[in-house]
Amino acid sequence: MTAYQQPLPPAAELEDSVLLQMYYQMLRARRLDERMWVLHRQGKVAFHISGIGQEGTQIGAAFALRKGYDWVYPYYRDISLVLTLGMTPRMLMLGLFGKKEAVSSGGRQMPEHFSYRPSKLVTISSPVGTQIAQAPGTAFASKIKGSDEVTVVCFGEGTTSQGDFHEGLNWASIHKLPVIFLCQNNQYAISEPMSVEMAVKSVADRAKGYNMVGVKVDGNDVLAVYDVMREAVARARKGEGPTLVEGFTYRPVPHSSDDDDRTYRSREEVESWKKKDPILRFEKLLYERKLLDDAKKTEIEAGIMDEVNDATDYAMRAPYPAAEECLYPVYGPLP
Amino acid sequence: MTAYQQPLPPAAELEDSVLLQMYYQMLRARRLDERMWVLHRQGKVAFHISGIGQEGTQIGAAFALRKGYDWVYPYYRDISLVLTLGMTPRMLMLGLFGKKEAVSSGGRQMPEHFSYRPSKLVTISSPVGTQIAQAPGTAFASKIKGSDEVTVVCFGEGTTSQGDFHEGLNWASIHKLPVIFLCQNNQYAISEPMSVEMAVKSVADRAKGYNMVGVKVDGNDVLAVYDVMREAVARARKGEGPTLVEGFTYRPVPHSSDDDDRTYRSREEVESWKKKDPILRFEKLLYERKLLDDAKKTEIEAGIMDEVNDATDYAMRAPYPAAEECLYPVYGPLP
Amino acid sequence: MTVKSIIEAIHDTILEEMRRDPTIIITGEDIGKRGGVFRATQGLYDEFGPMRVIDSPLSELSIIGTGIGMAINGLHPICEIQFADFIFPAFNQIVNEAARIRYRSNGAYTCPMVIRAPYGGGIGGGLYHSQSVEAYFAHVPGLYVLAPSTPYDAKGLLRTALRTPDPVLFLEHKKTYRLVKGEVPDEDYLVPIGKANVVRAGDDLTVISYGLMLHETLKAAEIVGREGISVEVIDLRTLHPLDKETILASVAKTSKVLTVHEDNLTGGLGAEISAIIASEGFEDLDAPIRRYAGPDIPGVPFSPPMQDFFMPNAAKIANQIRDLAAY
Amino acid sequence: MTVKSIIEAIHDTILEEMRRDPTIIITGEDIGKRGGVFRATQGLYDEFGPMRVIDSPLSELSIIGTGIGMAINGLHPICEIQFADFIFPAFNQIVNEAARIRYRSNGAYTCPMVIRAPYGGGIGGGLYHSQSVEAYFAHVPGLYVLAPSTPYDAKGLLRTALRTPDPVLFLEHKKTYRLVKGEVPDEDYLVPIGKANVVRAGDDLTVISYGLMLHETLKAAEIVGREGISVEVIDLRTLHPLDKETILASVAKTSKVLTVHEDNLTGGLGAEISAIIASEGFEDLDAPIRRYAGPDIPGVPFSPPMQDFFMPNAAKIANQIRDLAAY
Ligand SMILES: Cc1ncc(C[n+]2csc(CCOP(=O)(O)OP(=O)(O)O)c2C)c(N)n1
Ligand SMILES: Cc1ncc(C[n+]2csc(CCOP(=O)(O)OP(=O)(O)O)c2C)c(N)n1
Ligand SMILES: [Mg+2]
Ligand SMILES: [Mg+2]
Repeated sequence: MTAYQQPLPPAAELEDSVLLQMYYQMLRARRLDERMWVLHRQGKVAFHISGIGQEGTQIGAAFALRKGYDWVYPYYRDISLVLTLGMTPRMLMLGLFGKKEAVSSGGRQMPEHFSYRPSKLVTISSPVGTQIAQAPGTAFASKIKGSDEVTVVCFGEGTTSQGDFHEGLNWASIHKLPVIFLCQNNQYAISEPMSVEMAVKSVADRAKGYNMVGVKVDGNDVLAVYDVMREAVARARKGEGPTLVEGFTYRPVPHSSDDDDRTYRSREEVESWKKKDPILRFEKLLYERKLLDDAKKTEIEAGIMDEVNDATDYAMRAPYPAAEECLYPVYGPLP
Repeated sequence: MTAYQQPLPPAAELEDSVLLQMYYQMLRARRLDERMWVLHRQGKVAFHISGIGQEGTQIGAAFALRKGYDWVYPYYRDISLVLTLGMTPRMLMLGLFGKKEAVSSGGRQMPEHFSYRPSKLVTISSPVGTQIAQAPGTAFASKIKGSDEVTVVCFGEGTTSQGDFHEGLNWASIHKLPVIFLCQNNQYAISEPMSVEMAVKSVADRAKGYNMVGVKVDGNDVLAVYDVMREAVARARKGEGPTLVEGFTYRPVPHSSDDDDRTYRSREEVESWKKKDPILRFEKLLYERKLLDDAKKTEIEAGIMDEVNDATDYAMRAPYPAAEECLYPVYGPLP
Repeated sequence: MTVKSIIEAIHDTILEEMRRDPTIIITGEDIGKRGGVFRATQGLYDEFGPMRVIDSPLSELSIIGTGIGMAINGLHPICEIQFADFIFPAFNQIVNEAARIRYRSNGAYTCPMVIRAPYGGGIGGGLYHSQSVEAYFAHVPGLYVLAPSTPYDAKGLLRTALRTPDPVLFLEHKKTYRLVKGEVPDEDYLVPIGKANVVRAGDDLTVISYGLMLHETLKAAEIVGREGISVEVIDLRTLHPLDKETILASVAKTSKVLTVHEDNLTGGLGAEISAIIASEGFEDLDAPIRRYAGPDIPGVPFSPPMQDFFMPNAAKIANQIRDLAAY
Repeated sequence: MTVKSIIEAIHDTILEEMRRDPTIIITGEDIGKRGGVFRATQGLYDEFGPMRVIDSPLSELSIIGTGIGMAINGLHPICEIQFADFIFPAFNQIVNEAARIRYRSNGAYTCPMVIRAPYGGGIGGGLYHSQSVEAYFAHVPGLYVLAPSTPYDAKGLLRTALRTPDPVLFLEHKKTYRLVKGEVPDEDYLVPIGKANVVRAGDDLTVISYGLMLHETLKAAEIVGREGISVEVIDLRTLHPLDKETILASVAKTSKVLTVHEDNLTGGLGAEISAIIASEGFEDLDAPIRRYAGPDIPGVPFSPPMQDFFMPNAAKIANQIRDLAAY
């Protein structure tokens, strides 16, 4: 796929090639993610946490950013986001297996704990929410340096209950920092529905407590997310302050490979949301616009499966780190 | 002063005797507080943190509560609140000197770290905000027990930046708990004005992020606060959920005896707010309504000064704890 | 007597204690319908309903904060932290608040609560699902820290904790949950807080451990036993406050000590144990006090070879024992 | 050379380093116009303005969180925690985040930052303005913990900290701020991280301490010196990682050791020091390793008699020394 140049126009004016790139990114992330589930079911890997269903929100956001220029604090479901911003299927597969060559952490962290400095994807941890208090600092540094970099930080709706969320949004709004808080609201925090996580009906409502712009958008509509993010990014870049964006979506798979979601939600609910799948939806649009047909789709799928197979094979063959590597790096050189 | 019975009617219908009790409580707290500053200036005590200027908010709140029935998490400025709810000037003076008999902590804690179980005043610490995450638990327990106790928790506006604030309001709103968050907005957190603490113009706006009722009231108008609190308490008691009340007021004295407020605000600003003093204002009203005249005022002042002198003398003469008492109580009996 | 796993023993104790004492409630993430990510609360929601089995928002600070507020108002809450790694947002509420309520109010208020937290590595959890957090809390006066290693102790200690008028941090090694099984009496019994257990008697040296490592230590003792080294093994059970008497009595008998834990070496539990012995059991010592522990790195890595390198195990402990025995 | 107090040395170092290095910024509560509640940042706001001297909201978690985010993006932040007692809301950000960023990203990201925190008792601060928090952090791989006791070391160590590519917790004993004065060179110099200082040579026994207690120890050494007991005194300066070499060399020389700190005994720094010596210096020891510390209670009480009882001082340390010397 050829590269595109930022800034891009609003969704209605996007070139066909860009729309097709969006589609490709969504589909590639989906197929890679599915393969990861398969590898888990085959007992080949120990753990997987998935981004399936959230590709609409993530790809919409990714295309609104200047790749490698803007800072991104991803979260563990951001497979399609990090792939779009420069990580490769091999990198992610290496991480899944905990292989030495895995760029995120060289096998130190669990899978899907993304980090990739060339893409300014900042290292994340498992305790949820910590990144929300950090991102404003990164945005503040951009401001101090006089750079128009924007910082995006991702998290789920359950995570908005953490103190870190409150304190991060407070900082960002006080200093009008160029940071976008992207909440991927998949309606569950593991087993807990929104009703036991918060009293507001929409995460975007939380922005009001900070005098911040809060926008709720259909997270399964990649172009709608793109437009909302595009505006938020433009505002941030111009120094007009932060935005809380809520991409409303669904997680059609269990929380992680350790979860059994039948204990807390009905199969009917899951099936009904599967019909609203962001990829199906976008595919329909592309068919309607005649950008895609069955032949073209088969071709794209084939290319993607090659990538997925390559990544899988590569990662499976790649060596583990040596045991003693675990001892480093704890500290850098002292002055 | 004779005791009053809760529930009391709205401010407009309050009996004269109750209004005079309010006045007495405000004035007594003020005089006691002033004496504490004097003792500090005389080098007789090491530290004082004051409630001067906030009597309107505190007394308005106190009269809306069922004394000894409702739970209260005070904060360090709540001198008039805790006096109204059952602590005595002697108790507070003993605490100021760190004497053995001091009920709050037997001299373990710094002055103004109130605790008095007979009045259901819950022990507080110095790290600000922790009580905001605890109060919903106390209210939850009332609900579980089927009691219509209400819990009130006090704090300053600066403290609303802490994660504890967010998490406490989140719990309370999710479970519609009988708890009232009483923010005493004196416009400064030590030296920091509201503009560096938050991006909202009013703390009450923060309630929106929790789908909670938020009310801003003139904290120097004791009756206005009383009415707002009275309604909040009634709602809570009926199981209709929590309220965030913001009493907008001012701190005309330094943050504490360690502070020098000339480094961060003008004398003009302080003087202009001194003119809005809640006691002066209430006094004027009582004069207008002919509930108070100079003779009556002199009499009340004299009675109060007796109390203040008695408390001072008593506390000064009272013994310190024995050194070894510091070793207890760490744990209770094991089963 | 029934044979149970540790997770079963914990589950059953919570259930029975909640039936016995209506002031006990439980709160935490996913403990309701989901029954907890480790199933410790399975079925409780159905029996006790949402007023006693409370799915908390995703916020550890307020899981503990709310628990404190409940304890103040007459309840005895159990607060579940989903993984011990996630207890740090609540550090202030535990250390500055729960542990000090009795002291700072001069006894007027107390804070009876049990904080349950699955801890420990060896399960592929990487940096943030493997931590041993005991040392941070074994430094906090006013807080008990317990870490059972058997179903019997898990039940007896949890029951004691739920009848104790002070905050208790109850650490459950998640790798032992289903791995370790044992007999559990059907009748009511308590295991005392503050008492270690000499689980194997021996003469040549003493190994002091707890949790998963206790089991690795027992295996190691078995191995070296066949080589003629007689090892006494102490299971601490209570990590704070430590049972000095049992520790010192064993040192008086064997004159050599090794401490074993999974937490990193520096500032770990082995330090306090060593210090007690070096001060109060010095004259009984015939050899340096050895500590064997996880390396001083910021967590247990995910990748299998690195995780294996990190985790102490029977073979490595056996080597440490041989070494010390030969001193 | 100029004679300065510790607070002056710290103030001047921040000022000079901020002039030298434009990536250094400082944030915390009341550090702007107010110049900090201890005046450590007096005048800085006027010189550097609100983009480099940033009054933070009242929220420690995000003082550190923001600092981490800044460090990620090329700055070297100084984060001031107004009192060490209030560092716990930020515990998660320090322990789970700052200290692990290098490790978890396999070196791709680093987190250079200095967290300054006034700690310690004896100033009438009661439970929550007197705490010694070092032990919690001296257990965290990836984090340096420094605690200077003189203006010279305060300056040299703070300067080193501000040139170190990893997070540093810089603990300043608030009672020493104005009490302790000393000569400070005008030229640029560094005091190395990880090196203890033998501040007094002696033969009979070694006392190891830091912060305010170092000064009480020196007074005690003076007192017992007149009685003929020759005391070697070590000022740790770096509390994590500890300077084993200096400690063990001194033990090899004197054969007797006493550790002194104000933090409560159990799980305090004395434990790790004792454990190191009991393991690696055992053969040099002629006496039990003694620890002298604050009692195991939940904080330094406010009331003067109780505060005095809590705080170790020269007279009490002298007694401990006499006792150990007589062993
Ligand atoms: C501080 C912390 N507490 C608990 C967990 C365990 N946990 C992992 S993901 C998760 C749910 C997160 O929900 P949400 O924020 O909605 O994100 P989602 O997984 O739904 O995308 C929980 C409770 C954690 N990782 N960190
Ligand atoms: C966690 C914590 N951080 C810092 C402090 C130091 N401190 C004491 S009071 C205060 C300001 C509080 O401001 P606000 O909440 O507005 O209450 P006010 O004192 O104005 O009534 C600060 C920063 C503290 N006590 N606790
Ligand atoms: Mg979610
Ligand atoms: Mg204020």
